[in-house]
Amino acid sequence: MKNFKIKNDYKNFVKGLLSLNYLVIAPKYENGILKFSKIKNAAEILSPSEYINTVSSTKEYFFPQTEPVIKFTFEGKEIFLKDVEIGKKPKVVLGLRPCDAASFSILDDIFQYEYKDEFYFTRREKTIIIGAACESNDESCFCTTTGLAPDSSQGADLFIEKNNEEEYFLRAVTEKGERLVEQLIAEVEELEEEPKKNPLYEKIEKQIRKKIDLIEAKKWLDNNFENEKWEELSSQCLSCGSCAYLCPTCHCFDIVDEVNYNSGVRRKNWDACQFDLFTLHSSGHNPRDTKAKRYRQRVMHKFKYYADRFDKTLCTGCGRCIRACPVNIDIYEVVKEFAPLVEQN
Amino acid sequence: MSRIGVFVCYCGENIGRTVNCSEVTQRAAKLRDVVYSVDYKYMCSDPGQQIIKDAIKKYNLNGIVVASCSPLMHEKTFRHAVVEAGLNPFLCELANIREHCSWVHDDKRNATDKALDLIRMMVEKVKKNLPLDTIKIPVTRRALVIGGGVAGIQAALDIADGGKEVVMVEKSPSIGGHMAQLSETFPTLDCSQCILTPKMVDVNSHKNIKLYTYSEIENVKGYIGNFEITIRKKTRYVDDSICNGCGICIEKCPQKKINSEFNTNLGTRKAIYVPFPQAVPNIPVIDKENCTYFKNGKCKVCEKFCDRNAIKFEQTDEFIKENVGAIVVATGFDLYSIEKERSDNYQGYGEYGYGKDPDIINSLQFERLLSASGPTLGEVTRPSDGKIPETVVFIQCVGSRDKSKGIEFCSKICCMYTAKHTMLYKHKVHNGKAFVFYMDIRAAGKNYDEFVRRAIEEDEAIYLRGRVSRIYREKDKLIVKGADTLIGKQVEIAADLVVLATAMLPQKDTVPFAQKLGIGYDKYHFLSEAHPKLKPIETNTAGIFLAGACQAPKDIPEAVAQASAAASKVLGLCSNDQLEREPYVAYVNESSCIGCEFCLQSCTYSAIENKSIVNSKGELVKKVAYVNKGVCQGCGTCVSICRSKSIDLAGYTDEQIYSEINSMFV
Amino acid sequence: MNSISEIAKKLLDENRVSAVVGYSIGSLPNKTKTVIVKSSQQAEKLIFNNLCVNNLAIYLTKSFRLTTQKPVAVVMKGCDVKSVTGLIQEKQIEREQVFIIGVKCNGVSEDGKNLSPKCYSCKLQTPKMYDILVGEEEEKNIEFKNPFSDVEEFEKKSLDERWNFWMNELEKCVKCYACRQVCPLCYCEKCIVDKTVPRWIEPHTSKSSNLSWHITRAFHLAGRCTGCGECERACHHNIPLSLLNKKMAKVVYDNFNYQAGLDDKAKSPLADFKFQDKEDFIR
Amino acid sequence: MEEKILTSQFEPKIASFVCTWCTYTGADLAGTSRLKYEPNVRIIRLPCTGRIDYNLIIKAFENGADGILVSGCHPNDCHYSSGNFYARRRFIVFRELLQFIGIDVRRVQFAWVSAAEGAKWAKLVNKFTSEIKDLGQFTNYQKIKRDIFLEEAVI
Repeated sequence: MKNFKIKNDYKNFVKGLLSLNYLVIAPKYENGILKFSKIKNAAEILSPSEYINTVSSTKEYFFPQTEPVIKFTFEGKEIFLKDVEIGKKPKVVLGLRPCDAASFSILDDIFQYEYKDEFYFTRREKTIIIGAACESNDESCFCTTTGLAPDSSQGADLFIEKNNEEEYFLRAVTEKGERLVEQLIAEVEELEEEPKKNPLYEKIEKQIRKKIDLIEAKKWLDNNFENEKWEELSSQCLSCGSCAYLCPTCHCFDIVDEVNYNSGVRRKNWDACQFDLFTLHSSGHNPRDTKAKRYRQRVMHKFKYYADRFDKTLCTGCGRCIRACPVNIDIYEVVKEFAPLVEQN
Repeated sequence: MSRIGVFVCYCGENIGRTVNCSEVTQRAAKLRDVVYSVDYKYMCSDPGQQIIKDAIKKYNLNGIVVASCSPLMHEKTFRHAVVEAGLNPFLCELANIREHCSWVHDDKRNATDKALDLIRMMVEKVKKNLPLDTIKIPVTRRALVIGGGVAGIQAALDIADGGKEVVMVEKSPSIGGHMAQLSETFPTLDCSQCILTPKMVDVNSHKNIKLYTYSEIENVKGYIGNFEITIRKKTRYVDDSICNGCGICIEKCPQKKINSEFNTNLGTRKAIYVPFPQAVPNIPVIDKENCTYFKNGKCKVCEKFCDRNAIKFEQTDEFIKENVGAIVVATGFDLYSIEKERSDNYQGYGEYGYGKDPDIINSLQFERLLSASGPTLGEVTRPSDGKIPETVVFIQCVGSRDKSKGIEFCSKICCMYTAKHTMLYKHKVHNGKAFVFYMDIRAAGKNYDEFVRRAIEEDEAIYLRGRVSRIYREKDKLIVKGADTLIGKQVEIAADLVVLATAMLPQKDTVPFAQKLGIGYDKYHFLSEAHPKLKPIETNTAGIFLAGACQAPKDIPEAVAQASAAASKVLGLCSNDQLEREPYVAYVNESSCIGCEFCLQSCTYSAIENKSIVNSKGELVKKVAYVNKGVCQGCGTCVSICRSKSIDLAGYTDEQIYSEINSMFV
Repeated sequence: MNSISEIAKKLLDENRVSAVVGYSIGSLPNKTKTVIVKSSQQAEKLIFNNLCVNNLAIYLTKSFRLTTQKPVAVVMKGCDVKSVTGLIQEKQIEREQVFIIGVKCNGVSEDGKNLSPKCYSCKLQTPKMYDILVGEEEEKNIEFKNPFSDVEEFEKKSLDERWNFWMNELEKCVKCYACRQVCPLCYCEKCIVDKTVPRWIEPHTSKSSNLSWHITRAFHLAGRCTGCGECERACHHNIPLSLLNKKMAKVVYDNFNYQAGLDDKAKSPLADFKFQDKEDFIR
Repeated sequence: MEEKILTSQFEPKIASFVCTWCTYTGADLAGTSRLKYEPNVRIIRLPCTGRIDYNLIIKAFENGADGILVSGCHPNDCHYSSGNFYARRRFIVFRELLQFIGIDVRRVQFAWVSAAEGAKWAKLVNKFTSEIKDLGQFTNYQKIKRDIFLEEAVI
């Protein structure tokens, strides 16, 4: 795959993107919080050095908090179904950190497991993911544990990095990405040689929390469905669900019909396994009736069940759940309770 | 699956004139879940109801919407019809397209569209209606009668004769009310006391009547069939269980010059007194304010002379609880006074000197002057100097029908008693001249107009159609200036006595009293009937009935008739030991109730209690609210207070209201 | 003087409480972790410092509820005790079920740098109700602020400005209901938003259904919220929820002269009335 | 004439929540008295103003109401003694909340209309209707309601 040098600056590159009539989504401060938002002009863009990561992940652009599945209208005594449309404009999601970019390769698996979710994949296909290597980290980051690094381009179509001369360049990861760059010839220039690695990335990698051995973690989980540790680990949990709502890989939803007199819609709304109503049966029985069972589900799903089925961890180490937890439940610390660190040279 | 039938009523022309009923019917047929829709001229008529009954069977309907008049009018009618067709009555709702639509709108297009909206809302509501069972409540088969005037007496006697116990509460020391004060009654001129006293005695001696005089209602709790009444028996300072009414105490009492209320302040009484000689019960009362002992700490003459030791200066108010199933309110009336300083919203009569002249009296005072047992022993003399008045001017409608004074209604009985007054006056003062200023003569009633004609034609009362603009004193005479509108001239009469037929008002403290009972009152504070035509006896609170002038001005026969009607209502209620009630009560969702007790705190009727939920081991799981269905009145305040919506109101559930809101604007 | 961990150890050793809810060192530099200690060996974890911003009253209903036979000990700042008062008032717990380890507090911080907003108008450095008291009060250098100053400031805005402000803020809400979950007074087992018959508040996110939720939340807390600020702290989208809560507190104070969390015998203002309540807005 | 055309362009949708004992009966009386009033109001009958929770009002706005009229018994006249007092408190607080959020509280009118006040009801409906006509459609609220039949999908 090719690499491209950004000719002028990063903002001009974004300007180029906007001129191609893409819907550009990138980290932006809105109402005081940093989140992925629509970029209207290039001046709004933050360069990869200007942020660690956003509060919420990019999943809402592929799997929105609320998504109509089917619409229906009542006309007299008849009911008419109407299909739901998805935004027509092609999108570029720009500036994702490796932990977010990697989430797509994870989510893609689940959204086509047994049944292909057309809403998710239509959006996926229409969207080009441009990742950006991390130029800083914080205490919550633990992407190395999940096999990522500040400069991993997994899941991205294009990836922005700095070479050792502190110049940004684009790494084409997929053909889709390469095709996009080719349309931006005024802004980029193909590099003949593989650029030299910037030492910054290795330095950050070392600052990040030490890598946990997830293979050992899974072994422990395989054998400890029943363990009193679950009670202890979850005792302070308030079932607020912030962890799931902010997680780039959590993908549970609830299906609800909203019906007015003349019309209605069936919606998918985000849901979270930490809520006690999540598994409540209409009979009144709740198989996960305690916080311990629910928290176990969260950890098991992330580090065991998903791995059993897809050979992947349902976690990218982005650290959002750690930052957001109001009672400081730290999933890294939790996993460390039952798995050793990987020896590093 | 809902199968709703819509039945659109023309109400003759009442609805059909403004609402295009056939269009509404056709459009209603197209509404979701409506399987049958039809219109008819009078849906409430027998054939109309038959249409509903037939349709229920033929189309297997499970929800009925009758688009007709107000549910307050005919909901019962249609629900009854629905029952006859085998459907639960609470699966029938009324869309009010008459009172709330056809009668209040002119534009046919708007009214028709609105009617359809109202029907749609009801269709959506009725889909969420649940079949409800009526609630059965035990009935305490005895009654309370409040007020011992002629209406109260009649009601009490009728109920007691019907075999049910009656508790009668009268606030003054004797029963008898205003009728006991009257001289003779129209149109027969028979003696008021002669016809009333036997009834009073009957009340006192009836085995089914428990009489509390000089007592007031302190508190009313409970609901139809199950009222708990607290009666405050005020202190007489005379033990009514010992006193035999010999009257020696009264005779010996040194305090003589106290205005007699019974004699409308025209006579005097002692500090220990019975209001009038025929009082029932014949037990004296000590007037604490005027009693020498209470004022100065010395005297006790009455105690000394009472050989039965019935005088009890240490007595205090007694509180007695009585349980009854029904209440008759017969608190009667009061007269409007023309004075300036007043506690109500009405204006006084400055033009008549605000009633400060002793020779300007009201008609009740004149009754006392005429009464053989009155302060003058039936001699008509004027209060100022005891002279026999040779010219008396009677003025009707003082206060009544006078918007500027704040009273718009007609007091109804004044035309008749004024005519009576002129006659009785003429019979006593043969050379006397009676002038009557009137606005209209309202003498509708059996033998009434004949009576007035007799006053004019035989007893030579001079009737002047017009208002009196001013009364002022010139030496010995009262100059009455007024208009005779029939001859179109101002008239001036030098009178010896002026008698004002002042308006009838409810008793002074009717408002707090009505609030105690939880019944309605109108802007003049007359108590409100549940329906002006069809429920003239009932109040809005089930189990409480009205009799007499507390509801509106009435003459004796009317008051008596209404009292008997109230008695028959009470007897009907007390004829069964349980009563069926509409099941509009709150109920708790125990699975989501968290026991915060907000509903419990806010329930007016204390209908909500705590209930403990225990698991199979008997351990407390949580506490939840529990509604006592017999006590709950179905206001729904608890429903709004409940944050988790764990309490709902049958008949007005969240779902029903939600559905109405959802279909309101389409 | 006893430290919290010593007290906890004693309480657990003497079998007086079934657990001690408190704070321990967090996994991140500016956070403390809440812990529920059930054995005296673990009691040494317990600490108190200026990062202990959480209101632990939440655990009294979320983790224990009436089923506990033995009391639970909780480490509480003056402000947190108000929530306990509210819970007693609303019959969720009984006073005897809680052993309050009161701490004298000199202000806490959410990020290790800035004082938490709630501390500026706090007059309860020493809790009003406790079973044992620890810590020392420092002379406070905090400038006391009118608790309603931001409400009053906000009320100066025009109607449209206010509307636009809230629409922008509420648009961010993703309806995770973390605000509800962390609220010590949102103890309902099934919240109105989880009720489906009927569904007064639609579960999707849109300005209108978000507004409906936030009106509900604010209204349900009117006269009950003690201003602990946990909702706003839990909101990862920084929606100024405290502003709404404070407005409600102000309305209740101005109209009914009532402050939440001070009297466990008082009737909650919205489950109460006075004949002379104002009605100048009623025709 | 011109004014009439202008006002006829906008017919406000007004939801009304009333108690059955006073205002509903009062509205019946307006009918029996053949008093004429504007046809914009849709009444929902409830037993008592105490039953009127704030969420009925929110729901009515969500359903497109331009104005909301809540009415019940005068103080001390409540058939249930005190339901209207609880309601009055609730509305004191709720109104302030609406105002704080930026909703024009002139769109939510509270009134006491007794069973005897048919004329007051008719007058109230007319006055409120004309006030809402002046305020115009409640577009602020109607715009925020997510209508997936009208909105264009972005994402």
